[in-house]
Amino acid sequence: MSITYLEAIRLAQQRALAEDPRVFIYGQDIGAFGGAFKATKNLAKEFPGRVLDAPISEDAIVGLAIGAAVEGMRPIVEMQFADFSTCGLNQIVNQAATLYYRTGTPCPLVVRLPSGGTPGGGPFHSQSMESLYAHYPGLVVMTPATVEDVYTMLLEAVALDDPVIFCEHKFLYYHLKAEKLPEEALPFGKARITRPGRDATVVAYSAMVHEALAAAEELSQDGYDIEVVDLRTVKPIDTDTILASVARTGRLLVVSEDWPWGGVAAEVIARVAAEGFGLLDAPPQRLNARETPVPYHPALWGTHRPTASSVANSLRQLLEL
Amino acid sequence: MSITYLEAIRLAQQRALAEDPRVFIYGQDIGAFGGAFKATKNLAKEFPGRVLDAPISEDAIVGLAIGAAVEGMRPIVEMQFADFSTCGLNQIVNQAATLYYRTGTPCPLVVRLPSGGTPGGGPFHSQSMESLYAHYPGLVVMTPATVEDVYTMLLEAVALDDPVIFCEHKFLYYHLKAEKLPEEALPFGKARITRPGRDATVVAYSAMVHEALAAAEELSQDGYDIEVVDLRTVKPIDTDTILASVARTGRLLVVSEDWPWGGVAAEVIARVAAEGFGLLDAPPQRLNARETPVPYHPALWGTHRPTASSVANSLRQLLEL
Amino acid sequence: MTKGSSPVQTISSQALGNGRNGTGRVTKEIARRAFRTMLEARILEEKLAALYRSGKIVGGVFLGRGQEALSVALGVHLRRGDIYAPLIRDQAGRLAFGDTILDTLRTYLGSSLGSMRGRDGNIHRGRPSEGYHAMISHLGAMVSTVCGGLVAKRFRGETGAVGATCIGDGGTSTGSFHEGMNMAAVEKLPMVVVVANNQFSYSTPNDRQFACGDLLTRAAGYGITGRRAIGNDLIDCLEVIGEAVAAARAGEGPQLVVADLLRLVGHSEQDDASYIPAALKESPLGRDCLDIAEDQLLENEWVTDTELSSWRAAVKAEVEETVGKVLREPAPDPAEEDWNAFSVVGRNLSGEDEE
Amino acid sequence: MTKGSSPVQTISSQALGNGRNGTGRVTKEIARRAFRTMLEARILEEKLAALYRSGKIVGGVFLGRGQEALSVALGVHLRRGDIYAPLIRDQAGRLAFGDTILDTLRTYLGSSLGSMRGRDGNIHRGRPSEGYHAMISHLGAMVSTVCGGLVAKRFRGETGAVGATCIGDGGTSTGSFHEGMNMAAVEKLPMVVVVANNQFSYSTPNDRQFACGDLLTRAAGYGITGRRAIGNDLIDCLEVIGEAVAAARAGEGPQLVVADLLRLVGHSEQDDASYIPAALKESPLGRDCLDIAEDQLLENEWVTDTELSSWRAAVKAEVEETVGKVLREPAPDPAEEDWNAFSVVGRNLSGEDEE
Ligand SMILES: Cc1ncc(C[n+]2csc(CCOP(=O)(O)OP(=O)(O)O)c2C)c(N)n1
Ligand SMILES: Cc1ncc(C[n+]2csc(CCOP(=O)(O)OP(=O)(O)O)c2C)c(N)n1
Ligand SMILES: [Mg+2]
Ligand SMILES: [Mg+2]
Repeated sequence: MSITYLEAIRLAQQRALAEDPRVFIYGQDIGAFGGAFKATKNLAKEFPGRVLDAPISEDAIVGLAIGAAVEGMRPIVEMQFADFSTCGLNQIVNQAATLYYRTGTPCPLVVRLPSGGTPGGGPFHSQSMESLYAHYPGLVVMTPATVEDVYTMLLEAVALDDPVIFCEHKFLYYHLKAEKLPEEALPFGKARITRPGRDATVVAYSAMVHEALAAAEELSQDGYDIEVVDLRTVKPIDTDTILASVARTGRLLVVSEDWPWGGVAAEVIARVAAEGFGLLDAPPQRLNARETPVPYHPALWGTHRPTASSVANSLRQLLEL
Repeated sequence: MSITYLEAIRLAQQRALAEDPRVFIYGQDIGAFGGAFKATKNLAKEFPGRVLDAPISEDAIVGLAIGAAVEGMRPIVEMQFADFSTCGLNQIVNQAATLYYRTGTPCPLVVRLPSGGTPGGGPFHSQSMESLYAHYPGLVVMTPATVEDVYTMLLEAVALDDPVIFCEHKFLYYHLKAEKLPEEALPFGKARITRPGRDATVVAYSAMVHEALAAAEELSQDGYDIEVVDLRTVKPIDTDTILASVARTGRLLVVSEDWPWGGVAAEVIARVAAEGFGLLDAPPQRLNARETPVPYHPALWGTHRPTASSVANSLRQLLEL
Repeated sequence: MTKGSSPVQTISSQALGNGRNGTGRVTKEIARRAFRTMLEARILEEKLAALYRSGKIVGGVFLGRGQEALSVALGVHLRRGDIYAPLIRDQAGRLAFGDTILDTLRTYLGSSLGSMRGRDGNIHRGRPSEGYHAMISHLGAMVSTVCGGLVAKRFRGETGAVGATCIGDGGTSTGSFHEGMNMAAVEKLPMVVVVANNQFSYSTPNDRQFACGDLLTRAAGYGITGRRAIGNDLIDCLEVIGEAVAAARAGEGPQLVVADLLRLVGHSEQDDASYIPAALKESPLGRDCLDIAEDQLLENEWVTDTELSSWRAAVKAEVEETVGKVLREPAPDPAEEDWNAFSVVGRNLSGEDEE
Repeated sequence: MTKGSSPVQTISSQALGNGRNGTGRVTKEIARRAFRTMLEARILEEKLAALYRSGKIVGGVFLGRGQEALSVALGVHLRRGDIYAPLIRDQAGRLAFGDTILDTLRTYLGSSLGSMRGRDGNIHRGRPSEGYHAMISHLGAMVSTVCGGLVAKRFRGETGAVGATCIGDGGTSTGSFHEGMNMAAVEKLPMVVVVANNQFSYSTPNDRQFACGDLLTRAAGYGITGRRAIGNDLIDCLEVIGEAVAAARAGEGPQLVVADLLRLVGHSEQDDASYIPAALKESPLGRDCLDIAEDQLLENEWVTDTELSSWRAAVKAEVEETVGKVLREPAPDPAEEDWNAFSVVGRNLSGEDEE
């Protein structure tokens, strides 16, 4: 039996519902239908009344979750696509994110965002929104890259007392598989050295971890030994682990599927430049999506986002600097 | 006669209305009332039917401006406060910003955001939203710091074929004055060396330019010669001017009233680290607002945002690195 | 009274057809408590305006003068265990729900001992964990938040609680308001939403805000019960809102109350409201609800002139005394401030630098 | 037909009281054009589904099967100079407005020669500068955009133009829809909004979407005229929408048309729509509008069987031929792609690196 990334999301929600009566799930088409991606398949049947279909009202969906969280519930909101969360953004950034600082009342909710590009997704079903939310104080932003992480981190998100933006990558839903789910997990906010190396560090997260790993593999054939760091959580960022890696390799490439301006890659580089300047043997570089909306045509899309081969190219350039 | 920053905004709009029949202004309370800050005072009378009161519907306000822009008009939208633009964000980032790339039809609109903190403004009337919008391809983001710039840049914004987010700083509205308005302006997207120096570069924009200048003045008493670069437009960023400055000084501090994570400061540092690594004699640093909502109490607010004295402190630390 | 020019004026809500049903009958005790709270709100707000003029309050001061009857009528019908998300002009409703003169002043004056500890101010106060939501400025946003509180209570099997919020004529144009109203109706929540139709949204008259003429026609579009109250008439507000709250509590689903009135001050204390036509101010809408209420109480012999004088004196004394106390309280200390927006638990886990 | 359970069923719009006024009378020529366009849409969409199944189209395919009568009825009543923002299930309306089989296929198949040049796909196409708006996915967003186009025309003194858009039952729950409708009413714009109430929003039945039972009750709440059409009845749709468009054109302000119907396919071609109860499919709502329309045209002797056969054959041939052509057209070349979201003017000014 093998478990997909998507099934791990479903199982984490099943477990959260089973173990904590305060948990409920709210979103469009998630009840009897099981969700646009089936991330809640059978859960409405298994937990009657706790997996609720919502109207097409992202603002009110988040507002409802906030009000319930204030009353002690632990809502999980499923956005049908990350892209539609802009319609609920005001409630997320101005109400959920500010509530604890303003009033001292915690706001434990999870907003699940089916994120990132897939072939043919186009401008409005492909977006990566982690940077937008991470910009705001008070929001935790998780970006799991593996089946194991998506499971344990979703449970961790539900357990946290702060609002969590949970960016699950649609491209990983079906492709990525694991044999079993872990009971143990890395501590909250900790990055993982997915592949150790000594010639350069690639910092990545979510789907880009796999492109980075493939690029590292490719470069190993040229004799280079690339370290790959998976951020796992982009807010907070585990700067210590990144700095320790750069201390070993002296070179840094940050890869993100999001746009460059003010994205995760910019933030990581700003931190390393400020706090680890002396560790760097070459200018830190970033590789992002192109500066346009995410194009529909798979050929354009494949060039718009970073891929194993563009990561490998960037790495080759970095190694020559 | 002296002209305030706010009056310059009004005069720029008056001129735009007078010179271009395609211009109209849309926003809450901007007609007979002249706007919450009086930035459109008398304009409704002077240009009947072209300065329209809008309902409290930020999403539809931007939507209407987009539809009009597509038909060849040049709408200026006034948000009552920048903070409320989150309610119109979806239209801005998903419709206005993508229109040209998707369809080849330009979308020339200006969204004026009364931005930034003032004493007692609190979490929802003080926000700086430039980074949020700059993240999206297709949006120009202007952040004028002077009376002259706010005038010429608003006219430039109206003339541009792309959607422009125009961040005007409320703290500068009344304090800042000029004797007369310029006919000439720096080219679009060009940063300005507001104060030349050789010991360190402070990159700032909007209200922070003035804090940086005061800090530079303070440090000049210790014999330091600080260069202050005013970005003027944060999207696009004039990386060339920044790099040229860092080439002279070897040290970089970026100051922004916005939160640090993924903000303008992070973006500038990421660029300089990648493209001007060799020019740096010390790690590039940033100084931002604290990582909480903007507090209401003036004493808290004064510590939340960077000030001349905290900029001076950061500079002293940078000069010792 | 309403200003729109649409030909469609049908009032299509059931409740109006049925008329009053008696559940909102006003007792002497309720009327006295409501009126006394209106007095508190009025006197307190006059002091807030003075403190603002003398520079003691920074930021903005937004008063509910002229809207106390409507506001208090909602507040007095709520009880512990209910959820209340007041808006800008709800000083009276807040006090009736359990907020205090002390905490109001602490919040406006930024005392570190107030519920908002100087982090937020003026009307943005509350104690969410006690059912008293702290509004964000973005209008319309609190409707769905109240829905969420009620859904939580339903999950826990708590029955008999009501959720309530208020909105202005202008706030009804927000997408948030629409989504929240629709959601409340779909979930059949025990919720009362009061529209204080004071004819203006800041300077914007209703004919630039909506075209339906009568906002009550929206009730049918959400499939909820609509009721009309006379916004500056305390007894009418108490009756109509009393019925609405009783209906919600009895499981009849969400209730919309629309009341016409005027605010008798500017939008904020910086605004002289010169855009409100004199004719409107002199119309029945412009009558001060406090005067009307006083007459009503005296007529019913629910209060005597002597009592009124002593109430006034007592409230004034309390307000003055509290101001004196709060002005001596410590302001928040930036050096001691916890510059972190994460909850304590989240933060401990995060390992993020705290500076 | 409507599924809500609210007791409030009042239809409070004026227009319904007045009944039909004759401005929407259906002529043979219009009916023939509408029907022929429905045929094109149906046959084209069947081909799209086949191309999707065979992997030639990536992403999603969203069909309007069962909704062609309603969709086309709006499209055929518009003319050059009007503004049209179609939604997901408006293939028929699009073709009637002037979109082509060729550009539809180019967009779905990602040809670099299509109007969207592979940058956007499927239903997200349009030519905004020609009044044919290109929808974004976020439901409700196009209502205010159409308002803006009409405001622009008013500024230019262009009269007689109409703006039109469509929305599903689900889309009415968005804040965007509400804000746009209210704005259209405040500005008294010549606008027609058609609600295709196909009883489901993806899998979500109307009773989880709204509680008013009848969406037409919302017209009064906006102060606009509401009309009802039988969504799978071509003649009725043509009449009602014809009247609505004529009224808007005549300066009577915005018009809301609500039509009940069913979509006879899944939400997308990945969905088998098993959540739609058999009873509903077998009810009058489930009748195929193409069958009904064919009967109507034959009964009126507006078309003969022979003509119908030759139309079918001609459309099939055109679709097949166009598919063949488009499949040979070049895909967009990433190396040639202009990776810049700024307009040419903006970019030249910016001096930003173009990589
Ligand atoms: C979404 C949003 N946009 C704009 C504002 C700015 N604003 C604050 S109060 C106000 C007017 C509110 O009018 P109304 O709802 O009628 O309430 P009233 O002030 O009359 O009590 C406006 C426009 C806001 N708070 N929220
Ligand atoms: C704001 C927003 N949220 C969610 C979605 C995802 N979505 C796409 S179509 C759809 C269902 C639409 O239902 P309806 O409006 O009834 O139109 P129909 O598909 O029935 O024609 C949903 C939820 C979206 N497009 N926009
Ligand atoms: Mg009002
Ligand atoms: Mg539908």
